[in-house]
Amino acid sequence: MEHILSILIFFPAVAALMAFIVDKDSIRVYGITVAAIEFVLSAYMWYMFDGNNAGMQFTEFMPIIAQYGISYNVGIDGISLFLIIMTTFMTMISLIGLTEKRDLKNLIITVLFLEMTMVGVFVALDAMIFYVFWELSLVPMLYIVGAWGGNLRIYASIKFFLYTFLGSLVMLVGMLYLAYVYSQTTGAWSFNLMDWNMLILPFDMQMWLFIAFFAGFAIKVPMVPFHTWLPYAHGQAPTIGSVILAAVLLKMGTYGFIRFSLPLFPDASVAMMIPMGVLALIAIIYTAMVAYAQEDMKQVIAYSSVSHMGVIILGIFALNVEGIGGSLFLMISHGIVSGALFMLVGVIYDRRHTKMMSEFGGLAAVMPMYAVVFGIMLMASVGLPLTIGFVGEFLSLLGFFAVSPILTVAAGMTIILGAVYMLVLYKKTFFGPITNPINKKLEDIKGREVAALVPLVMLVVYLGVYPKPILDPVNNSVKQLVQVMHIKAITPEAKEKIASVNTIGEAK
Amino acid sequence: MIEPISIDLASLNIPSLAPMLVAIVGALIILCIDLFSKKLDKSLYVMLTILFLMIDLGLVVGYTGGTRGFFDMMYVDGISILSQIIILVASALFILLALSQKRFHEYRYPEYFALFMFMIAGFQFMVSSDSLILIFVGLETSSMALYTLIAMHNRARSTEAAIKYFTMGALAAAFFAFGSMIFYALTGSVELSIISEVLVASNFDNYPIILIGVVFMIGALGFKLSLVPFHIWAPDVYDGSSSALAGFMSIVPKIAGFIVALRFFEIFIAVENAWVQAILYIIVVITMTIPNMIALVQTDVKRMLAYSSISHAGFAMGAILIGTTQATSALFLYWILFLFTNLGSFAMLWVHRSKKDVLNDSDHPFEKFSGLVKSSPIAAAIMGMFMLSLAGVPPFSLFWGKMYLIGSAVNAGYLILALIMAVNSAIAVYYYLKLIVYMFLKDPVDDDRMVVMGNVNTTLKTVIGISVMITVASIIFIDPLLEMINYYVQISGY
Amino acid sequence: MILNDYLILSTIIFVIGLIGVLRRKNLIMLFFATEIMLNAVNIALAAISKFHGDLTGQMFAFFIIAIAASEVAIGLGLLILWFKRRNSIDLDTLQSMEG
Amino acid sequence: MEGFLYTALFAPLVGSLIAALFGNSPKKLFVGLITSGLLATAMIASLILLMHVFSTEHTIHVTMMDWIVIGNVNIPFGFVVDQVSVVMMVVVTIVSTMVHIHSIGYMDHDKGFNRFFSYLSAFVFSMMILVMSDNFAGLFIGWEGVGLCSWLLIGFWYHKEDKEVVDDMYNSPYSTLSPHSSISPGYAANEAFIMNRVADLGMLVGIFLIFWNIGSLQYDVVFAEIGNLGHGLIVAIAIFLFIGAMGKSAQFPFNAWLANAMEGPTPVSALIHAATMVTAGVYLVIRANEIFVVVPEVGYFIASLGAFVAIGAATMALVATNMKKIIAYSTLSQLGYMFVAAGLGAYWVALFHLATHAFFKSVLFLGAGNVMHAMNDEINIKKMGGLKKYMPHTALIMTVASVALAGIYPLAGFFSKDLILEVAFGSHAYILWLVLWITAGLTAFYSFRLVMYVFHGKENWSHDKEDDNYQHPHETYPFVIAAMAPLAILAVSAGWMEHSFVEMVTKVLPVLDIHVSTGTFWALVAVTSAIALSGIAFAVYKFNKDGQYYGEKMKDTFVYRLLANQYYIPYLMERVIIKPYLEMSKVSWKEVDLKIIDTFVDSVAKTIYNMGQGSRAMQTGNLSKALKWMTLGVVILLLAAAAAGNLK
Repeated sequence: MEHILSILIFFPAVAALMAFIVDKDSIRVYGITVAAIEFVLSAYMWYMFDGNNAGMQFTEFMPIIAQYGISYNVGIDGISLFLIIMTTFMTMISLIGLTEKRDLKNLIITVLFLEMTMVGVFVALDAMIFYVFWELSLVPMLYIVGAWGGNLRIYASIKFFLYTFLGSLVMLVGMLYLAYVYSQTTGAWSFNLMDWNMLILPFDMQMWLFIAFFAGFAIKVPMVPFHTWLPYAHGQAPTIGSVILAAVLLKMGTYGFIRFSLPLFPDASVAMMIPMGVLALIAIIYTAMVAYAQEDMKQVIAYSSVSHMGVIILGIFALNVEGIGGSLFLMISHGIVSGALFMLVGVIYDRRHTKMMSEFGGLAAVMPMYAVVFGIMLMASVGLPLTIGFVGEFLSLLGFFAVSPILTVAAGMTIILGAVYMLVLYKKTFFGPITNPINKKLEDIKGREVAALVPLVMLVVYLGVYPKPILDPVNNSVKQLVQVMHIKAITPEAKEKIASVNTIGEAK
Repeated sequence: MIEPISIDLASLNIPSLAPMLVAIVGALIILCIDLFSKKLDKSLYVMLTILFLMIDLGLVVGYTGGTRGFFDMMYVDGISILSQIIILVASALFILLALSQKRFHEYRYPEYFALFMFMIAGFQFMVSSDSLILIFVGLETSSMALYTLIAMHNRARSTEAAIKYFTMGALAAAFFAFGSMIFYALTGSVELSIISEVLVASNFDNYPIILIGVVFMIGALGFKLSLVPFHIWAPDVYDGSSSALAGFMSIVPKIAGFIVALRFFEIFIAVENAWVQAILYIIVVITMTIPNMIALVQTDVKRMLAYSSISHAGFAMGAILIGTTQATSALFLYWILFLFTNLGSFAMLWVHRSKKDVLNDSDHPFEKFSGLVKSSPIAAAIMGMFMLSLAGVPPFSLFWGKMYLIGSAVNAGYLILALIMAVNSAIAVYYYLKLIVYMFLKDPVDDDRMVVMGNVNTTLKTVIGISVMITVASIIFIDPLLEMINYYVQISGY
Repeated sequence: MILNDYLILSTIIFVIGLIGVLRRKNLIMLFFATEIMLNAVNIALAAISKFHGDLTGQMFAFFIIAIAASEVAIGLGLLILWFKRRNSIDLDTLQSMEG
Repeated sequence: MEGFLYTALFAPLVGSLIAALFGNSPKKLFVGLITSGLLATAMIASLILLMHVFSTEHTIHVTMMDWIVIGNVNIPFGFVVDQVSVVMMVVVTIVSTMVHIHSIGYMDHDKGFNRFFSYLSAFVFSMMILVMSDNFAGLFIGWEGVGLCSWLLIGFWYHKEDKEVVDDMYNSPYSTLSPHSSISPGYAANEAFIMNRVADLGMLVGIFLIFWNIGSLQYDVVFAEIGNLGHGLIVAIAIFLFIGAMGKSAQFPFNAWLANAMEGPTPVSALIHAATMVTAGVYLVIRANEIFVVVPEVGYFIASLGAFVAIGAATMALVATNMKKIIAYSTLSQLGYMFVAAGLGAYWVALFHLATHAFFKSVLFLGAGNVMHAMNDEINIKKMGGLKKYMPHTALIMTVASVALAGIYPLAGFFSKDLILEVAFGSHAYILWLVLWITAGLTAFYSFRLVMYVFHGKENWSHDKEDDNYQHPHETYPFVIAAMAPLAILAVSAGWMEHSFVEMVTKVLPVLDIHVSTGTFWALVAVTSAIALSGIAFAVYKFNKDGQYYGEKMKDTFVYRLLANQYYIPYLMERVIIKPYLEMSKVSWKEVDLKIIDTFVDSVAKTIYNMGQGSRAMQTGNLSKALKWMTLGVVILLLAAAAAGNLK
């Protein structure tokens, strides 16, 4: 049991290596089985997870480069737990729904490697290990987008790789500097996050380091104006690529903010609340508008995820339990919903080989099941209560309301603008008469597609009605996080601010 | 009437000299064997060479004598031993590439291997002395052997490469001589340690003259280390010589050069001479950046790798600029990891070498590799790994070198330098990815001039296998490696 | 003559050699120019060693002479190799690689 | 009693889910029957609860389970049945049961039969949550839920294509004279949803304010604490909550969606857009009366807006020939009445009018449904006429309902509506009273204009099959009439229960403290009834005299066009909001995102690449150039050295 996390990380990788031997006609089953086992493992981990313990669990420690304080150090708490489960789950689902034909074997092997890196990112407690997985995750994605993508695939994949790589290198320098500071203060080298949390840094240093980490995370999230790689990546990627990219890879950035920026640089975070809020606000409104202008269904959803990630950022920088917890929940829900939406677009793309809305219209008549599922996901995406989308959005906005009512009201536009672009997409695609004769004999979703989509629908509703299983552990860990920030904050203003946004009756 | 001077043999400290002697004797033996029988296969010579190198290595590792020897000509300290180890291991691995599938002109001559070992001896002298004379001699010995080796590849462009290298080398030699002359004039000695003492004692009077001396030394060393603007030779020479030799050149001569540079610049870095630091800073930055940019636009993989090696040399030179102990260790760590990665990638090129003269007579145009994953996935995957490693993508070996080097920069307060290094690695990713894109994302071009895997055999596979192991599993032995490096660096007080 | 004169002389010769290196298009002349530079250094070394009154300088000079000699040997070898291929020793013929 | 509560709440959900199972299969009658049956059970449960609350006077409060619990947030699924909510429950269930039954007849030829009932029951479920929830978050769930269902139901006939907007007043979807209620069902549905979302944001903000200042969203806690807050804060809360109410109740400026929502099937209009959902806003104000009581200025604003909407809507109804839009506008106008009452603090009056209005308005719509059904979906009242003898029951019911609407003694409308006028007068809001008084007259007039056009006069349609406006009107199924009957009866009799009603609801709602002397009271009754009657009389007289109301030259007047074009509000919205937003979006994509941000990112890469091309020139491959480079390097360094040397 104490090695469950290592198993979770390396099982997919080993399986991927062994997959080279598996015959390419049986590879799909192999892939699905492996992903399923991985998911079961993660579910088992959840079962063993002690929800009342806010600290790190299942930790493992093994020095790697002792002289430089780098060690293999993993563990999870309420913050990372569900991101891991979501990762394994979405990987499994996307493999089930996989309709790609061309060199399937390579694709599945790549996806399994990708799964390793994704899990690794969420369990790593050592900055260097985190960085290793963080960077490594780019490679499989590059291959997926570049090899199975559309016409611009190479441009898209390279852009994605270079952009994120540049950002994270700046972050690397930040990490190294932080380690240096640690060695200066304690005399020992360490990249261990737990050790770093002991550090109390002067304010300007916090600011600089915050910016360094920001470079890495903001590009990954992506936050406007660093988002332009995303539409290309999504637009060109094959369905499975988009699903995983939207569901998991984007979350790494926001997770990074929660895991690193907040506890390590509390004062800087407090100082950046409003600036980050403004950036998030721009992301929310601006990209919602851009999404409305799109003609390609997939692009709409791509931009919509940028918009939703804005809400997540907003929630994180509310710096209160409601906001951070809400944004964590929103990460899960957005992962599921956007993943499902990309899958749905993939369904129609497989049938018609186009994603242009102008090509469609009146699909509800020919593909009723499809229309229903799409409708449910749409409602979840616009955050209708009792769907998974509402809880996170509500809490994030609620949280940030304590920081700045004005910004929150502006950011609340998301529930309007989101409805606008999604409903218009739905109307253009599903309503009206069937203009294009080719669409008259489209067949409804079936078999594999149903198998992939139904669990998602059930989750969307279940977690919308009963989010408690996720919110409880999150609540504990986030509470602790906020306490840590409050304790570590050096300036009284920051302390006061953190306290005030977490108490009733002080919202101004 | 001169009274006889008696020299105690012990004072010579012969063991300090023994390794080079082994190399030289080995070379002579090979030549003698050739006298007896003409029709011996290259494999014999290769193995002999490796054997002698092993003995050599053994003597180096096992060396326990004092640092000085042979009228203080020899100066065998930690870094010299360390660098000799690197030189010998690298040479042993690279010479294995001679056992390729195709037969190449140069390997028919035993002289090739003899020269090879003379060259090694030369490098060993370079790194294990602080007397400018011996350094000069070693440098020239090795260089001239190298010129010949390049030329022996017997194609028009290899001769051209040799001539270019030779001519510029001659100029560099002149610079070196002039530089050392100036220091001799100023201090009356050619031993760096004494020079340093005298300069410090005299508190650097005749400052301008000193700087002029430094300038000429920079010119000479810059040529060896291919620092901009003394790097012009590098791409052409790499291009002209066989991939095997090109890879060798990207590693071994440079490490020798680095040791000399380390010993020399230490004089000024130690006293934090602002001018030298500034100049080095500038040189390091442009050496990292400009070749990086030129590499972006290359159409031939080998030439691209040539530029990338220049840029990597710039990185390593950064360590000398920083000058802390950690930086020095970082330099060695970086270079060892770089050694294996570059060995691997050049070996991969060597594997794809064909006698056919392909597109616009460059041996390895990118098109040659397009869709390689379809025809030979393993080869593509391996090459991809080497590229990622060069790009500094974790967990592949070179990342750790980069990380440690940048770390040392950060720790020494060179934050800007660290950022520039980071940005440069980001730029570099593009051209490494370019090859990956060709191999994985593009479809094969059917063109019979594009022969892949034409030159592969077990030996090459073994060599590549070794470097793959080290590139992938590096994370495991970074720690012991660092330990060893730190040990040697600390005992030699850098 | 005092030391400085020798140094100046050597510098002048060195510069002459350098200019030769830069200007000459004929490879042989180029090699000669490098020889000149090295010998310029030799002069200086000899003078300095006299000035300092130790033999190191002269020793160095001898080494340089030896090295110069071997350089010529190698250089001419390569030159011949090239001449066989191109029937020319003009260094503008060596331009097959660039960029 | 909790059992009844859960029955009332979940029976509709069960029905909806059962119906959903057959969503895509062809019409199954039992689906309609089951859902109606379950609705009936819900209705009975509600009635029992009503009896219980009425007799025992103690309310039922249950907490089913936690919903969102994190940090300071603790939101359960809690439900309360008190005097107010039980009234709503009863009204909702009664109307919806009847509508369900009616729909079995109305939708019998529709291939979406099963789907329809699934949606309809889902709506009822959401509405029940809305009224029964014991906290604002739960209210918000229902609030959005009804929004979703109304989206589904308005867009029920999604397959219709978009009509293009033309200037011709008689065909433009933006005018009330055209046969088209809106551009298309899909469009209307989205419009309704999005407009409501705008208002919901306001409500959400209100909820946030409440939470961060009180720390809970439970009604009881909030209403207990509300007094301790600063006045400004309470004003803010009240305003934001009311913005939400404006959206749902289609108050100006959110009024446009209601008229367009008439694209939906007529039973839907009856249930959602007349009886229940649109009154949710009023319910919110009544529910949160503790908040609004504290800030009378907001209340007065609400009242004024209500009066404004009341007359505005009534005027639009005057000229409309689109039958459903006439009724829709009368609904809007009546909602205005309710807000006047609520705004002036007469919450129980508002609730009372809400109830009575639910009855007569829904039955009116259902009647309209029958007519359209009989005239195969003809919607222009001028193309009807003389239907009295073909569908007598419908005619009777609709006439009764219209009388009730007009507020003639002793029908339901009289009691509630007069009360509102009395309130307005009593609280010295004479202008409001005047406005409402006039509106009463207009109401009477347009209702009977409709009745006359539809049921009396000559037949503006032909019996022969060749003719393009051939019609074969016929009375609908008896069970449909049977379903309408109870509503009609309530429309007549609901007013008689005033006293028991008052007695019950004033347990939770403030009692009326307006004092008008008996004389004034009777005077008011007189004038109100007078204007109502005269309105009716005029309608009847004018029609019998010259078969129509507005002469040709009158139709050219600006006022007529203004009213027919709904005060040009749709045009305004299109020009000021929809089009500009689309333009801005296009700009921010094509110009900002692609041309500025992305181009910048790429140009960075390109610059570096070009620098590579540039510095490549260094590598000429010419030996003597190379040598020059080396020398140059040395020379530059020498110069630098010289410079530094001199410095020292």
